[in-house]
Amino acid sequence: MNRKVISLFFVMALVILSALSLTGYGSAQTQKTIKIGVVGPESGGSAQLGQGQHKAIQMAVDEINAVKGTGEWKLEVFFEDDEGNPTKSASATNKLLQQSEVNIIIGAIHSSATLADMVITQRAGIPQITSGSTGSSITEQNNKWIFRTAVNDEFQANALIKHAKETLKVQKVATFTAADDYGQSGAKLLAAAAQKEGLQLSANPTYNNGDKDFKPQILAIKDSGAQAIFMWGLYTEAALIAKQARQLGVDVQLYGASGMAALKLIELGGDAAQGLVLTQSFLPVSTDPKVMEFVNKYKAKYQDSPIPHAAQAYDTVYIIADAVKRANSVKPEELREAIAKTTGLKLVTGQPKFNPKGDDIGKNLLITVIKGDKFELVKTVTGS
Amino acid sequence: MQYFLNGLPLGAIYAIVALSYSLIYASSGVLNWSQGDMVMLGAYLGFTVVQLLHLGFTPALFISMAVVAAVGVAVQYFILRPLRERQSPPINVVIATLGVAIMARNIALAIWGPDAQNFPSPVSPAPIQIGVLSITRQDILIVVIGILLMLVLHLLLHRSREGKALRAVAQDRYAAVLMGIDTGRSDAVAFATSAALGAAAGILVAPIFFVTFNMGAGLGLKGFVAAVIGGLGNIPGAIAGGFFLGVLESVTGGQISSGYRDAITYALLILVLWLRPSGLFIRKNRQKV
Amino acid sequence: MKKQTMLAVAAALTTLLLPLVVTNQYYLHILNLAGIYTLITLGLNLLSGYTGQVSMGQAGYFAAGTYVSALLMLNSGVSFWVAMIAAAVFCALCGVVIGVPAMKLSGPYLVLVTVGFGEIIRLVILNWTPVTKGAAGLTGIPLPSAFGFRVVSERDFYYLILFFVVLGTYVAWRLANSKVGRTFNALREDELAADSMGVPVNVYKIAAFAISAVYAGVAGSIYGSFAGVASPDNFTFDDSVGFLCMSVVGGNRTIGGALAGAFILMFLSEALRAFQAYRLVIYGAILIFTVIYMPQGLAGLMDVYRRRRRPEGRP
Amino acid sequence: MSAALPTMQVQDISRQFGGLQALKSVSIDVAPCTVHGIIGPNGAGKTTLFNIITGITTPDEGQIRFEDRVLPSQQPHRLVRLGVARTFQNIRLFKNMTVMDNVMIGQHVHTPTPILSILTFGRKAREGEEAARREALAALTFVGLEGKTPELVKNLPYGQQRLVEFARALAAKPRLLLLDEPAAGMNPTEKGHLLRLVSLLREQNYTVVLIEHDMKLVMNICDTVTVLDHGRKIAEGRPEYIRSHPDVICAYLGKGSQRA
Repeated sequence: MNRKVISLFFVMALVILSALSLTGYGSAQTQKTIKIGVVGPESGGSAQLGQGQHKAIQMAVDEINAVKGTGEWKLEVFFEDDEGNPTKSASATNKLLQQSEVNIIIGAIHSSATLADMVITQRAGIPQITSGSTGSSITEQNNKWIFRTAVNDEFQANALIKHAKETLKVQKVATFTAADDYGQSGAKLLAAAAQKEGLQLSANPTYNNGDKDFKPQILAIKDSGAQAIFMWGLYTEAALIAKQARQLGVDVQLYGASGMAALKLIELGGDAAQGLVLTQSFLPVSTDPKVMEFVNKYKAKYQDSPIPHAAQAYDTVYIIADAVKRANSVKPEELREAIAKTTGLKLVTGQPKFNPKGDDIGKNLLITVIKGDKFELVKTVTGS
Repeated sequence: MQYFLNGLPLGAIYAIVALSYSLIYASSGVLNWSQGDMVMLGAYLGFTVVQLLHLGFTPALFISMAVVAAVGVAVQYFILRPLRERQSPPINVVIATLGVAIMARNIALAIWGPDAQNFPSPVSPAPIQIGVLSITRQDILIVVIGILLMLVLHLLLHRSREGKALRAVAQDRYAAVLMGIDTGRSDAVAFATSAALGAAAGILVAPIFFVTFNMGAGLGLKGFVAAVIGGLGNIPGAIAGGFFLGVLESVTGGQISSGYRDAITYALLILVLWLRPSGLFIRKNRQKV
Repeated sequence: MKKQTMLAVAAALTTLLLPLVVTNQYYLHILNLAGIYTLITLGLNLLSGYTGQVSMGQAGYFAAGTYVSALLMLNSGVSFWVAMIAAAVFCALCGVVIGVPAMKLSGPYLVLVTVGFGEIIRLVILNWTPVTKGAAGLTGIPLPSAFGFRVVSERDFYYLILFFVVLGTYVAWRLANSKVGRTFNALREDELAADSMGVPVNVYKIAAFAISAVYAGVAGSIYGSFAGVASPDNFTFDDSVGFLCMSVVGGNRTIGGALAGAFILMFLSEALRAFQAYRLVIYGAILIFTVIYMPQGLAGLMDVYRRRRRPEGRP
Repeated sequence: MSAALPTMQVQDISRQFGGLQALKSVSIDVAPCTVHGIIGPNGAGKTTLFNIITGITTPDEGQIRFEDRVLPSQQPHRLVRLGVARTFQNIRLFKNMTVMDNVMIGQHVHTPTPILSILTFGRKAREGEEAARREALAALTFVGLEGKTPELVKNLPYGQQRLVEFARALAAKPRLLLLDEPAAGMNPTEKGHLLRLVSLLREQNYTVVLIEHDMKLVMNICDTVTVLDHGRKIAEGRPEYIRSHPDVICAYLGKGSQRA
């Protein structure tokens, strides 16, 4: 009955395999090192954000270690995939804290995953920085261990609405947002800003991430007579919406936010994306030397143009490096203090400065428009 | 009316995927949950052929249909045949096809990366205006080629020897074996045809929906829903079910509420199944005592 | 029989004392999660293993359990235990509602109804923002307190979850080895024959749905407090598929299979983290391998092994 | 016919499937504690009648009375409570369950389902199970399969599976037993065994209605025989009378064989 033997052998192998790798590989504390744990969706629906963050962080760590940017501290980084699922994210964070004994966590991208991780890092008393989650509830948990380098949604919503009111003189607008934490918080902020500016919100349909057909909603917006459509989601869906709107002969002004700001949006959207106005904290084509240097290095290393999440993750590593140099220790409390007092750093996405709740208000905000195959700067709104 | 028109191309795609579900279910009683991922593989292969080998749309269509058909046969031979020999319960077969779906998705992620890929459309994207209604050439292409594929399948099933063997097995597998039909071969043909159909759907949909590694998940589920509406195992039913779902989603999404679109679709379906327990387009099959 | 009881006592002791020895939070966290999933697979085994009614919507009940109990605790300050009971009752009702179409449907048609249920619940949670806060999800879900002391750390949760897993396994084991279990099996084997032998088929079918819903609902309310947060992302179709995989791989026609499936697949997906990019490819391959070469699942393997050693088997 | 009230009355049953007139106003009275055979060439409507009696098919006209109560249609599970149990033409047993469990299902209606007592190892549950086990074992002993209790039904030979189904019906303690071609696929010794079993049943005051093709068996077992042809009752009476009845012969052997 060799088949039974194979199966029994297989089960044993399974058990040994699981036990073996659970023991983990905590490296001994030889030379002064700071261990950074990174949690993000490297598979599943938003894999391009997770992998973009992974590449940028790896690049930043290699650069800093090469040039001994943090004095005698060496950076060590561990990556865990959370598939964009909050339960798996909490397990990944736990593994990083217990097995790899990391001193700080970067992650996650989905606000729901970040919230789940914050419960773990707060209980363990370890600082956590998210460079991807923009959900407002994250910095309202009066949790002193959380910092956020993602650009603030509220500024973007207000800037976009103001731009529509002042330059386009529109009265009726519509929001078309993703049905996830990012999209829903954007929809709320846009609606509030529109009301404040006295614009009428004629329609506010939503879509599920991964949806492919948006024509029904676009038609509903067209029937509502909106003169501008504010999108809030990722570039794949945004490009599809732009194309399908053009196909339905709906050519009202399209607005977007930093979540979709990537050259891929232009590549996929084609000429339907021309003239799309969006806010972002990082402009791949900006004349700022720091940005150009980052983009060229990223392209050289990965043959791909960086997405905003990559730029923000890259800066996050530099913030940590600066903080550990100033604190000259990895004790959680001291590291947290050092991060909170970050000032005077000139990075790719602005001059980071954290308010007591943990939000980075040092971000500068660029209003850009798509012209040809790149973003053009329309206006810079400095962080208030 | 515009919503109806707009539901057609999506309906055609759902119909093709539903067709594959019903074809495999009818001929080998298997619920192939990896059908959606065959569509994804077809799209990616078409993309690779066009991007790397710089060939046109039609060669891409045929090459990717052939390769994905081979994948379908491999899945049938290495995974579903042993399951049949062991007479494993149907639930094991479902889990096996889900395993195939998980593997296909993550292999595609590893090979082609997480970013969405653009797929040049063989026809100009400019919309055609018919009075107030507008529809793009690509949509028309999808519906036309979709119906063409269904006709080809119909001919294959009713005219060719393989097709007749397939239908015989679908009617009564045991009797077919007695008549000397090699069910192994007919299963392979069923999987190859449905995989190829999936690939064609993938290439058709790629220009307007882009190609991502997890596009298979959504299509796989919607294809299953369409196949069940039409009455699982019933080929014309699957086509009708696909268009029905496409139009239903377009109308509910636009008119009622985009957030609850799928919820409404499912609620309606549960009601339909309560009234007609074996799908919209089949008489209630009587149980012999 | 003496060796048997000695073995059982030893096993009981190790599970009880384990958290005192193992202080690593990560291991405890994984064990706790596996415990919560065990509750779901226990209910799922009774439903799809015993009565043969396959459900791909367990995440719907899991979500309902989490949200009903979390919202009750957050908004009306109800205690954990009262909230759990309310969640269990609500899920039982959902189970009955989904059980009703099951009276006339079977196989893929029934699967579609369960999938529909799971999606409807998730979309309601996602879009009913005023109550469920939509995608932002619920935060700060209160911790349970038992007999005067608050359940806070992973170790405390270990004992709370252990209590429910033992209770759940006991109830499932008693039901399975009684007239109820026998009748469930008869339903799976030949519904018409059972009907002709006087079994009120529809009552038992709906009861099976309600029982599996209560199990998932209780698991949901524990999960809410355990994770502290809840959002629609936790309760997707993929999660329902995951629970079904655990139930089948573990061996869905046995109670032991529920435990085996939940723990093995939980450890597997964590252990495979070492393979980073190819993690899910291997996971898929292992799923396929187990269903082909171990049709009765891991626990089933034990039965086959035991039955071969003592051919006459127990009556 | 004894003067006592008939246990079961088939009253004026008719049923049509599309064009086919399966049954045309058929009426049969089954006397208590007798073995009543229903025979007829293939397609005479025997199985349809059987399905109507057992509530699986609804008649177009007429009704079935059992112990002076009208049997419900479309609810087979209520019949057993009223005292009517059946076996199936093609065996419908619970293949992956043991012989004992199969027969204990027959006891379903006669034992309580005390959920609470089940969960707490309660007395009620234990006693219910023991009673069910006892009854099942008695039924199995009656058919001679008491040694096979732990076997899985799918591992048993065809003849024995027939007997398990027989035992399961007995375990339901019916007052009327409906046997749908019980001897189909049995070899002569098994048929002899079946003959003895049915006659034993008659002595224990069971009323049995059976459909059967094996003329020799029917003639030996049955007290009265009804003959159906093309959905109509063409003859009814003691076996000897039926054997020589011209219409019956003609129905079976075709028109031209009028034997004196």
